Amino acid sequence: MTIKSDLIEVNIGPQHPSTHGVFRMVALIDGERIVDVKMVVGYLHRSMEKLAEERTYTQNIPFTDRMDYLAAMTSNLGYCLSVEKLAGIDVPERAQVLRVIFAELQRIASHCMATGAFINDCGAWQTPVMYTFRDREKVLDLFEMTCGARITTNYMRIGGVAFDIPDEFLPALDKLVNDDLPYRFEEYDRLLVGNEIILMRARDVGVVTPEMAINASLSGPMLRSAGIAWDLRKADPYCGYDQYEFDIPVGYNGDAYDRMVLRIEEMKQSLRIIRQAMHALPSGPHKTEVPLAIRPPAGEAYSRIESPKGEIGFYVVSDGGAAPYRWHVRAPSLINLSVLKEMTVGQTIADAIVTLGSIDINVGEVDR
Amino acid sequence: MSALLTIISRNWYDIRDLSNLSNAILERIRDAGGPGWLVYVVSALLGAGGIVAFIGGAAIINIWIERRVVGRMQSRLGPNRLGPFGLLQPIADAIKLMQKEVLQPRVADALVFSVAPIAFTVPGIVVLAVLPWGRNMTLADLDVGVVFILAMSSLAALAVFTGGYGSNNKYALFGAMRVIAMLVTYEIPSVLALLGLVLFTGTMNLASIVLFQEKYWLPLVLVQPLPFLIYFISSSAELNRTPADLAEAESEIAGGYHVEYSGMKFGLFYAAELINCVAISAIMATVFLGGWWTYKLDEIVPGWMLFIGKIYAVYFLFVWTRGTLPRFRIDQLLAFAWKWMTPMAFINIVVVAAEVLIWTETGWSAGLLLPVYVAVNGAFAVALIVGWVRFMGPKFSRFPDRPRFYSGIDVPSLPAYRQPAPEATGIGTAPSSTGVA
Amino acid sequence: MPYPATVTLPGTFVAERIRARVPDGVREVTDGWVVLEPARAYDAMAALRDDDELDGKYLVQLCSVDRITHIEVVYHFSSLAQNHIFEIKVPADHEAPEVPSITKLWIGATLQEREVYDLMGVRFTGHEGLSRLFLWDKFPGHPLRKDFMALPGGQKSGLSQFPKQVPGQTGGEFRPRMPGTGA
Amino acid sequence: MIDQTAVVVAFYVIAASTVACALMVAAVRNLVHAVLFLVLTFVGVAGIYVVLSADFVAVAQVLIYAGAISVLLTFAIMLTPGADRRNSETVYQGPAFVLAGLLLAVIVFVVYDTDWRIAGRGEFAVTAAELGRAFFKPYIVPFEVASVLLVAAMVGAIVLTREEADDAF
Repeated sequence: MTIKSDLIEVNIGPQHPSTHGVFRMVALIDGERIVDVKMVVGYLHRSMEKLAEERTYTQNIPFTDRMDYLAAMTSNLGYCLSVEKLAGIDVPERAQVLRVIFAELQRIASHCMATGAFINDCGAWQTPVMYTFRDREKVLDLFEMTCGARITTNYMRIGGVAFDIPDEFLPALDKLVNDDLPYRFEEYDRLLVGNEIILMRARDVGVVTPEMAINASLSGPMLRSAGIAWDLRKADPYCGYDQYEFDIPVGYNGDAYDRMVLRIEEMKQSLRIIRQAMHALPSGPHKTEVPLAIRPPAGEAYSRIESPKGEIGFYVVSDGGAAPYRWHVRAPSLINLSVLKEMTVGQTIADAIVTLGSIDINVGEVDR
Repeated sequence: MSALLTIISRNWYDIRDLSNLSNAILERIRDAGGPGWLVYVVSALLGAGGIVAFIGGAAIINIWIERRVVGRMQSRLGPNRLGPFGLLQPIADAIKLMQKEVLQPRVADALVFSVAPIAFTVPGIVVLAVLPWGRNMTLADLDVGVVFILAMSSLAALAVFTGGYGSNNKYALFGAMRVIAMLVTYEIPSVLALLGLVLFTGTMNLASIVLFQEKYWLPLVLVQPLPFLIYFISSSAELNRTPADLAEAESEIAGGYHVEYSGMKFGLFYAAELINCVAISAIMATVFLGGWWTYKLDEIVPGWMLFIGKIYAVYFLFVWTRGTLPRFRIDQLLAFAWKWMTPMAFINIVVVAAEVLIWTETGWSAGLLLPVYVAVNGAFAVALIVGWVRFMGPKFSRFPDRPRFYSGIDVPSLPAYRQPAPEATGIGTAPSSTGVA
Repeated sequence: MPYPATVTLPGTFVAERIRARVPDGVREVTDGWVVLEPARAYDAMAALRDDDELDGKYLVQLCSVDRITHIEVVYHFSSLAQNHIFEIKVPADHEAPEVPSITKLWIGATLQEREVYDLMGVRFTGHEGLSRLFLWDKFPGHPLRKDFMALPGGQKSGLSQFPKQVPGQTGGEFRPRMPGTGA
Repeated sequence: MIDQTAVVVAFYVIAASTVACALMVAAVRNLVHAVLFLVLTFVGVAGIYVVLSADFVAVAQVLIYAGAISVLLTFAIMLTPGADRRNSETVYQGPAFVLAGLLLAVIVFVVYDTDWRIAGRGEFAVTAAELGRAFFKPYIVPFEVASVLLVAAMVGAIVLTREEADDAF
């Protein structure tokens, strides 16, 4: 005997505590079960790709800050790499290493945020968020020390980085990666990884199979949680990532829990990279001198890096002018949302929230 | 010390037992020739006034405690600006809430919407009336106090349902239905947990339960550890506190039953939640921790102060769990109650009944039996919990918890997820079947 | 220790493989990319996905460029197993661009095609539920086109008036529809 | 302790409000409102029990009827397809009136026909203990029969609602 019930359409978002910004899911539910999901985005659309067509290449760097505002450094880096690829600019050695350090610090900061917010979506009453924010703040302190900004860093430049690091940076970084963060990550392990309630809530929730992950162009932790050892830092090394020793953590069954554990492990791997990069930091210029209004030759370039959210790619088309003719961003947050329906249909509302939290979208990047 | 005690206890203002104070007032009335009903009314008003004053203070102080304690747990300070240690912050919040416009959705069920917060506040207050605050300090000394508090706590959930339904909001309705489901589920283990206690003490009168603990020098939590745990968990579900705050589930249904409330109506919900929490803490302090009795300490320190101290000790447990644990899913929570707590409570009742039978039939002395019972019940509770988790617990798909590590990329060659239709051609004739493999 | 980096497949090789399966699928070959025949684009892309050498199972990205004379939709495909990447372009008419949808082949194309439709106006035939992704349904024009500002009322480049303020264009899902304005 | 007049006043006040609530249960169109008035009625009945100094019965009334039965009614309403906020006209109105009238007639008849006598003893000191003794000494057989009946009902409900091999949760 089954009980017939009316289907209810529920708007989850755009004003909802756990949609991580102005993201809207229209869920058709049967009791607590989700029958259909439609996603509505665009509340934060700023038409960056159009705006960039009337600005010089350097002026476009702040736009990349505002895309994934939780991982501004990696967005900066991806954009600068694409312009450098287009214009054939060499980057000094020191700048390469600095880029690696800041990209990995940014990965730690972003994964801290993702992990904390994910546990918050699981229903913890702000405690994990506060813990992870505490560590994220320490990373942001380093950003502030270097470039004066914490969130929208605008640090990478075409041909290098904007500023060289200050003298007190390296001791602070050393303290952070050798004293503070390893202990914190152990704490996350103890608090979160073996937590029975999180196991109950996140195991087998939002499962992505490897075939589906590849077919849906997923990237980053979403792809790796499905059991695919793919990391652009290994596959297509940029900024000299091939010189560092680190491992790709890979999940087993592509569920929300795997993604959470994966992020914690990736933070540890980032620490490894930073430690190596700190010791390999050469002296020299931090920037190649390029004209402010750089005019790359006509052509096109697609360059991609591994941002915390996944593969962020920049497709830049130049007509020889000072402004890009066309500038397209492959936003990992948007593309990772492709499987939202496949992941959530058949689950309860609570699971859908957990799933959405585990995707780790950033609406600034989804909408651009 | 004894001289001090005599000084204190000789006078009507003996703070150890506030009933002396009311007795003195009542005697004054009687001496002045006041009618009998006036004495009755005045004594009722005195007690009620005391309880309401306590609740008013508690509602304010509890917010502060909760925010400070959780703040410390979250490695931050909590409110610390307004007043000493931020003590005035809740008052400022209350003033803000009162000033806010009370919005009511146009499609809401006006009467139900307005009555719900008030109805939600009542049970928590009423429960405090039947509790023994000191040796003679019980406002309404009900013979069926235990059943009364259970009845009242079930009414609170109904008020929550009323609010959720009256809001005419989908989220609120979700919250309401979750409350109802949880009420049906968690009423049973909490009743059964207290039933074991009633069996053991042989009375449903809360004051008598405290006196029982005083007589045998034994806080009942020692002899009944499993009901303590069961009652704690099920009442945290009834109170809508994490890990069982499914009815308001901020991250899922955005506040649940009180999503449409604003201003002081919301404030009432908020305050009533805290009051209910204090009430449940007080019940647990009374029946499990000995209420106002604390060995010989209650002869020096006023019993009601000890009682309040115990209330806040239990309240700290609630705050602790709230600051620590994530939330269950609704089906997991209900399954937990039905598959874990209810059977355990039943088993516990059988055990307690056997113990009571041994006690009454053999007539052995309590000094001999009770330590044995303490040991047996403690071991039994541990064995039951461990065994139940081992054999009946949820079976996770136990993949290795740690991710695998690859030093390079390694992607297996996988079949395509979506199979194209074989006769596919170009524009206009793209296949219509999805063909998902 | 260096690892083999991603190989960018030359256009000639890609074209050769595609031609082996779909003989009339390729229109033009350059060093960096292959331009497909729009009418055979779906088959060609199905072929490059299932081809053992190309193995383009991973759709890296999908975007569009307004080339004034035509609009081209740019695809980057990648094989994660063989670690290479290659680029495919499908030209479309500038006034009424129409390109076969590949959502039947890649789930990941669903949102990207909607984005391209939204911002560039390329209609993807065969896409179920092709609707605007970011902008509201009644938004006039497609902003990433180079002639976007020349669209309504003869406006030229440089936005002097927000499109919603134009009478008769009170679109938008959150606004009450005005009677008599055609909205 | 309580004055006799106060008891009488309380009885009539509670009785009047109970009857009013019971009337509202029948009168309101909204089913959920009806359930809420029913809860008030139950509480009122409990108040009458209190006036009769049957405190255990009163508290049990609140616990079981106001707490549990009303929740079940709420569930029933929520799970009934077509139970709108506005209860619509149904064809069963006429028969229901007739049935209710018959029931009323029976009750009135019983009330008038019963020989109401004042019990020749005072109130119980502890009603709960007295009730327990009554259940387990003289009325043990009806009590056990009732419990067996409830178990049978419960098993029946489980059998009726069990879904075959559904691993829903």
